[in-house]
Amino acid sequence: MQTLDKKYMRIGFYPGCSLEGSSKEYCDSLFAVAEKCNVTLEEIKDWNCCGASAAHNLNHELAIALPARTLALAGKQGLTEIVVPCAACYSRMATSKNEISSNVATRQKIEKHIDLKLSADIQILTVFEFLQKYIFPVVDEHIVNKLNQKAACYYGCLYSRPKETAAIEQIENPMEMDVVMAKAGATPIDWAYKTECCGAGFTMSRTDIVAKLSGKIIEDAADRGAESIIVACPMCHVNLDMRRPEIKKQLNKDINIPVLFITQALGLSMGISADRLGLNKHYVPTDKVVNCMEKLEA
Amino acid sequence: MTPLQTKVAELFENGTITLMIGFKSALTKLPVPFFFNTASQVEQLIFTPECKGNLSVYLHKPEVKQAKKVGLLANISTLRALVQLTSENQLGDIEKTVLTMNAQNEVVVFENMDEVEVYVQANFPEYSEEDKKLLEQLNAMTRTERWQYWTDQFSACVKCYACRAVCPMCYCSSCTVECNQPQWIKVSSETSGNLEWHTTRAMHLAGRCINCGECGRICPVGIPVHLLTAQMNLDIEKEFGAKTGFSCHSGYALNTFKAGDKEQFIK
Amino acid sequence: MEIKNIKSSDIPAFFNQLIGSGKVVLAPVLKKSGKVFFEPVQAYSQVATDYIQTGFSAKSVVFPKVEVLFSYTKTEEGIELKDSIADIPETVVWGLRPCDGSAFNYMTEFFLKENPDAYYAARKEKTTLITVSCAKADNACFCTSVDLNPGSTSGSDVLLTLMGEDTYVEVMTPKGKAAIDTSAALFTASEEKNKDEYLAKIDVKFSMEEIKEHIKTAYDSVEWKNVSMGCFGCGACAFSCPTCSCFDIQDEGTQNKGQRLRCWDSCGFGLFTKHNSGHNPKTNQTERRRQRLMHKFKYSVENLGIVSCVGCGRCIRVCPAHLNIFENILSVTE
Amino acid sequence: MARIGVFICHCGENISATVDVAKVAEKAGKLSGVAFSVDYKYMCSDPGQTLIIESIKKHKLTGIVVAACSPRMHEGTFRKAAEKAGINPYLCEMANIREQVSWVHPKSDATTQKALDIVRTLVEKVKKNVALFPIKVPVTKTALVIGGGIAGIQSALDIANAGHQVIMVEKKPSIGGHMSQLSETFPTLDCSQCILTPRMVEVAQHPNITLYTYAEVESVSGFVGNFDVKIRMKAKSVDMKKCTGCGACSQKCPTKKIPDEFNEGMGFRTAIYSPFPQAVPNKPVIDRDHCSWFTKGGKCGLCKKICPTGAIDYETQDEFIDVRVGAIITATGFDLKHADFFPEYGYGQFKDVIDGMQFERLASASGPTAGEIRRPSDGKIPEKIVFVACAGSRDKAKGIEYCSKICCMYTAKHAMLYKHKNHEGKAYVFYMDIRAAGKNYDEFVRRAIEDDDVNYIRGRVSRIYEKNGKLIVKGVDTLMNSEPVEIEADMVVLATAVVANAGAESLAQKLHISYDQHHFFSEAHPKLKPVETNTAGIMLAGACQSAKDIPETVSQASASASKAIGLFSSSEMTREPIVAVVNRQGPPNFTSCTGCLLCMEVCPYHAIEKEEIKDRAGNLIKVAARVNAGLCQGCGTCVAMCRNKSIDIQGFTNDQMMSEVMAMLNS
Amino acid sequence: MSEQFEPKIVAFVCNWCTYAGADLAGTSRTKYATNVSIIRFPCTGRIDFMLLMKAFENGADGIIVSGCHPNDCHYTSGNFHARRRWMVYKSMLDFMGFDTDRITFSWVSAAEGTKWANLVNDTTEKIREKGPFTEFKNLDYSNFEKINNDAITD
Repeated sequence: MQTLDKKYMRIGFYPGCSLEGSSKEYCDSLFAVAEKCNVTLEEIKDWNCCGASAAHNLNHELAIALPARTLALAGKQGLTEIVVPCAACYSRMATSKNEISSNVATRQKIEKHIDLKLSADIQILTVFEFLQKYIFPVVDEHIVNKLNQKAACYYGCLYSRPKETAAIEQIENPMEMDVVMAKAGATPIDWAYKTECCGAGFTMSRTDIVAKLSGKIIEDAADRGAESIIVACPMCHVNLDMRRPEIKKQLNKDINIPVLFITQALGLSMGISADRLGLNKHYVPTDKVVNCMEKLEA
Repeated sequence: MTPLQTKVAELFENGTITLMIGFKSALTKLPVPFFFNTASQVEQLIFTPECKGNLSVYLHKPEVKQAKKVGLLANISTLRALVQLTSENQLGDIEKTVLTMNAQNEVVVFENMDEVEVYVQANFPEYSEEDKKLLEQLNAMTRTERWQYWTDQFSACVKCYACRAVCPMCYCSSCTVECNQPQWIKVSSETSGNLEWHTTRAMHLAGRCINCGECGRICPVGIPVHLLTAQMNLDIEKEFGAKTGFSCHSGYALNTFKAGDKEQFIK
Repeated sequence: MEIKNIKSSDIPAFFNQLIGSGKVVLAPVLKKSGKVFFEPVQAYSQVATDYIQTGFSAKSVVFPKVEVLFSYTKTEEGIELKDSIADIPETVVWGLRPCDGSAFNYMTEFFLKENPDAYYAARKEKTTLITVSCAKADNACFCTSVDLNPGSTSGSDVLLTLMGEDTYVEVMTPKGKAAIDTSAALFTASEEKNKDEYLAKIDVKFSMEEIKEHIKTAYDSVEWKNVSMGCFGCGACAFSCPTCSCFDIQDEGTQNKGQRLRCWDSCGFGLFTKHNSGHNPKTNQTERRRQRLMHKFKYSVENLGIVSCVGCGRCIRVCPAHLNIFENILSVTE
Repeated sequence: MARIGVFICHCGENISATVDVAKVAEKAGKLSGVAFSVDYKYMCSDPGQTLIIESIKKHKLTGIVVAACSPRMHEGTFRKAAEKAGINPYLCEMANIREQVSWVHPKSDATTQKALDIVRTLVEKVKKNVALFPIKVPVTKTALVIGGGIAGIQSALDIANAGHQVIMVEKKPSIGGHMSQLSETFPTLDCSQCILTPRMVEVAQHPNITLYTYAEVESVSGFVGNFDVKIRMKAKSVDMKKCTGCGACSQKCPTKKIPDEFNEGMGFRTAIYSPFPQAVPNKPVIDRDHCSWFTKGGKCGLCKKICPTGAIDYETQDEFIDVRVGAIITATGFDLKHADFFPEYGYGQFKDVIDGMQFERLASASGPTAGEIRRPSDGKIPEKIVFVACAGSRDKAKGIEYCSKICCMYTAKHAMLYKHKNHEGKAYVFYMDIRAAGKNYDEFVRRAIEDDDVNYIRGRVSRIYEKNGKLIVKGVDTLMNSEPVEIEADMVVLATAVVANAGAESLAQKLHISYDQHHFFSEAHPKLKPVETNTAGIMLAGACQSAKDIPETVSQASASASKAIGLFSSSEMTREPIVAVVNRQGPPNFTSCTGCLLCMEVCPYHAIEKEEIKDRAGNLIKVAARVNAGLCQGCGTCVAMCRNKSIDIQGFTNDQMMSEVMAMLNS
Repeated sequence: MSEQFEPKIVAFVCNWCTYAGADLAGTSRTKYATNVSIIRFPCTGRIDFMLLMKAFENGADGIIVSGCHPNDCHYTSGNFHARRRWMVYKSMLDFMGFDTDRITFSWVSAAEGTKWANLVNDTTEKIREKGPFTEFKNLDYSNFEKINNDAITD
């Protein structure tokens, strides 16, 4: 088992806009979990927008340059690994890294733009990669609750596409989050909508499409008896959690399975308080999840 | 007697070796390579930081090949040389016992080349600060400056072939310079012929040179010839990921290829 | 011989005067490598003064590493030959050491005694040697063991010995006189002085007499192997040696144009004695090294009556294996 | 002293129009070593050649340069002429002053000068030329065929029928390969076994064919014409001579529940078994991994008791036989990509998601359902089947970029077979593109679509999952403005990718033939040598080289066979002497080669081997490289690799090339 | 006005692709500069880097090295080996400050007659602009003082 030596362990952290705003609870729960395991996250100083949703539709170079700058700063800060919890940010970061490390010309151009040297070898970790690499080795001693419930892990599109930057092994059938949930004592279910689109692109503009797409997801989860939907992406969370009224209209039935961030779920199993994990910040009440937990005897 | 001397004496007595290649001190205070034939001689055996010489060169001597049971006192570059030579099938017929002193100043006797390989990989040497600096300076020059620098250097060369003589990788029984049908390299030590010799030498050693730096150290006119292969090895490791004197089995970067080798200059 | 005196402070003036006289002047120059080598110079400021011995000897002035004997060009009409002796320049060598100076005695004997060599003759004729005696020595120096000393005048045209304010000038030859006369005003007459206190102290490693005696029987000494196994077989010793005079005649070029060259060679090279058949009478490095040492102390005495080692110590300094000629000579003659 | 003749051709006007041929001839005459120089209108014409022949004799020429067109055009012609004149053909060189001078430059002094430069260059080269003689390599007129599928069978029969010996090695207990498992074959829908089994029998009975089943190639050494092959005969535990193939043993064998490979795991077989009724040879072997005599240590032994001829022998061990063959044909076939490859399709998870080969067995009269298409889970006849073409093929994400080529066709066939057997049933096919570019192929697919109304949907399937007893196939229809589609199916057939045989890589290494990243064997040249490998004498047949259907496989098999037959057409093969040689010297060196053997790896043909030079007493003097002239193709890569010039290549020696460079630049 | 400098350029080409390509340029009567003369090798893998040195030593102002495109080698891998060799050789010469612009490396297939013609013209133009390769030619011993006296320089 890998032992953690703090001296050598410097893990960078890139919040991006969501984790400071709409999905603050994602951020809180992540830190709560890390703290519990004495893992410190070091925020990248002077980080900037990852350019998600807008930049890459408008200007390819800009879309590469924005994340590149953050990566460069991280390098300057002496970081070799950074956690990027937001799926959109992750996708942009990974794409950018992929382009600059595969094409010298681009790299030089970008370096000129951002006027910083790029160190190619910065590892970008998704939240579940982070959990597996740094939390798992020590988590067992901290797990106090069995989260016994059927959990449907929902990955969405940004972790699974495109192949070049996918954070998961079997892009059509991801299992990474399922592993984490099993650790937390839940029963990850096999279902059909793991990587379907939630409609994030239309969150604001076409809520009807969002309702249709997210609806299918929630419905299938329900059909398969899921008691919670686990996500690792602010956009997914917003759509699955906040858009319930529209979804209700769409399906004309009321499904109230709560949607948790993976860090929240893991946090619960580690006995971290629901408030600290920001479970009170959701639209769909999460008490069901909290209640069905079982205390493990030490 | 030092632990090293005791060990070697022991090897003589139990018949493990009949010849020991090591160093002894001389009036000039510089360690001299010496061939010990009996246990009685070993109190002259020394191993100091000044013992920079790469004794593996002597393994190519016919006298040594005949001696069969040979002991060899090796510094890290000598060990690297042994590894590289093994990968080039050059040590097959010699029954050798290799010794070194590790960082803790303990005597290490290697059972076989695999052990040597492991030791080398664990203690793989860096380029010296001085060489790094020199390489930096050279690479910082403009092309014409570099050309001026090297041609001046080469004009000084007298073709004494000391660089070849001390090189453990220059083991060819007859060297290219000795091929005279056709005459690949001019015999006269005139600048373009010298350039020809040094380019050829560097090309033949690129990806094989184990960076012991001896050739540069001993050049009587002070040409830093070792920089050529040092730079080549850097490039080759960067391009093809091949390290020299690192594995007894690993291939040589220039007799293999990848279909995807990337280059910028072939139109 | 004539004895003169010059103010040490006037030496630069004298030197620059020599350059003014339109001759090529070779003098010791300190190189980046930290070694000192002879090189044509334009002003005294370039000249190194604080050195024990130059990396290479001055022999290349009379015996260049590559001597173009003649060159040819083939034309429609026929073949044009060009002999190069005419192009040899008047040269002054400044600041060589007494040992090197005396080395020229041997070289001259070797090249001119029987069937004199025109190229050497011409070069020697046009060369003036202005020697500077040694105030310092290192542990490779052993001139005193070969019947020379840090103040020997033998072979030089002029010998300068620095004595603080003054510099003691021994003018040995007309060529020397001519050199002095380029700035006669700077030189004053002087009485004979004892140089000893200004010369380096070099202890005697062996008695030449004994060596000459014992070496007669040294050929079969078992020690040769011990002292030579370390030899890598390079030419560093021979090429840096002031008296090594082996050469190899090479034709370079195409059938249309080219030249015949005389190139330095060394008895230390395996190729030196290799026959076309592939057979090599000198089968190993021990035999080759024995040849070199025996030549210095025995064969050259037999052939030309001169010990051809002048104790300059270069071969010791440049040897990649740090082999030490006088140590070795001692052990093989014990 | 060389006496070179120079012959300048006008090529009518082609050369003389821009090159002053007379001047070139005159100048060339003055070159040192040139004894005779002349220009003539057509050197390649009969009088031209006669001129050359006569001059060679008259002037006792030691070599000639013909300055005319490209050597690629007439080198052969003039070398023959030289031979007629009694000098070695390789003492003739051509200076290309037409394609590379007169045709590309205007009439000018520069043009004439260039022509002269080239002539001079070749004169200097030819001075260094030496007489070369064709290389003869003895040929053993026996072929080894590895693999007893349709490819192997075809090659073996062709070669055997041409009157040469053939040794066939098949690793399974019976020959027949995948074709024997197929139900019907496209585009004719005729029964596979009906056309295959007669040929299997023919192989077994052919006087020129030695068949080794349940055997594998252990090692291969040697080279073209002379391969030494060690074959491992796996212990069958049944004496083939005594066994009559009555089958009593298999009926009685108590270990009955072993998944049947022949039926792709959809049926069962016994521990002592012969894979299928028409097997050749139709005699059983004992599967020692399952037989309780071996697994439970001497239990049972029933078969031995009941065997009427006492053919059962539990003691037999693997045996090895050594054979020498002149040519090797690899026909090791393919595999289908299997389970766990498509977690999202639930292969291996849902019983009723099967692959194409399993469907073949379901549709085959000799299959587990006797030809009725029933789904594995409950034996019900499916009302709706979804066929997924390109299940893995042409899918970077799955690591297989290539097209498996046969899926489009057999999927259409499957759909048809299903429809023919269940007229009410519904068949859907998800596809990327339809690749039916064979004779009567597209018509076949159209029939499936139009006559048997199979429902073709252009799009990928993203996921298959079970929902209330049905298999939900979720995909997209890219022709219906990319509408997502969901089909509730009873059974799904995945046309999984065709991949190289599991053992392909290790076999390739034994044979020293190269293979691509997917472990398919590489042909020597993609266009011009599609059936040879880069190891002379080893040919490829069938799907071991790339996915193929039966007709293509058979034609390649026959092509390989013809290559072998060609090789066997004489007892010696003759090769161009343009090969590399390692120099030889007198003692003490013997050769300047130092035996670093770094050249061995550069040789694309494995023509360089390690040679141990020994003295009379047999003591090793030195190790050196040696070129096998039988294998060397003369690229010379080793020559440029060799540091001390110990290897040189005849016809392009270092001495020749250097002289050319010198001469080219020194007018 | 002095007449323009006509560089001497040697082309080292493989027999199967570039040589055939050059033939094609001929058969299609594509005109190009006379400055380049071809030396035919069996394969780019055969081309010894030392021959390039020799060419420069004997007065070449420029060199073309050309063979089959990757994957098209008649001998399957000669050009791949050559490519590595040239990669190392070039960076070696660059490190020595050698004017590697005087060597043009190219892949010209048997079908690319026009490419060959252009290659020849472009290279000739480039070298003509650069002028004679004096940098290298000056190394040669023309005057004797030089070699005698610079016996030792730094």
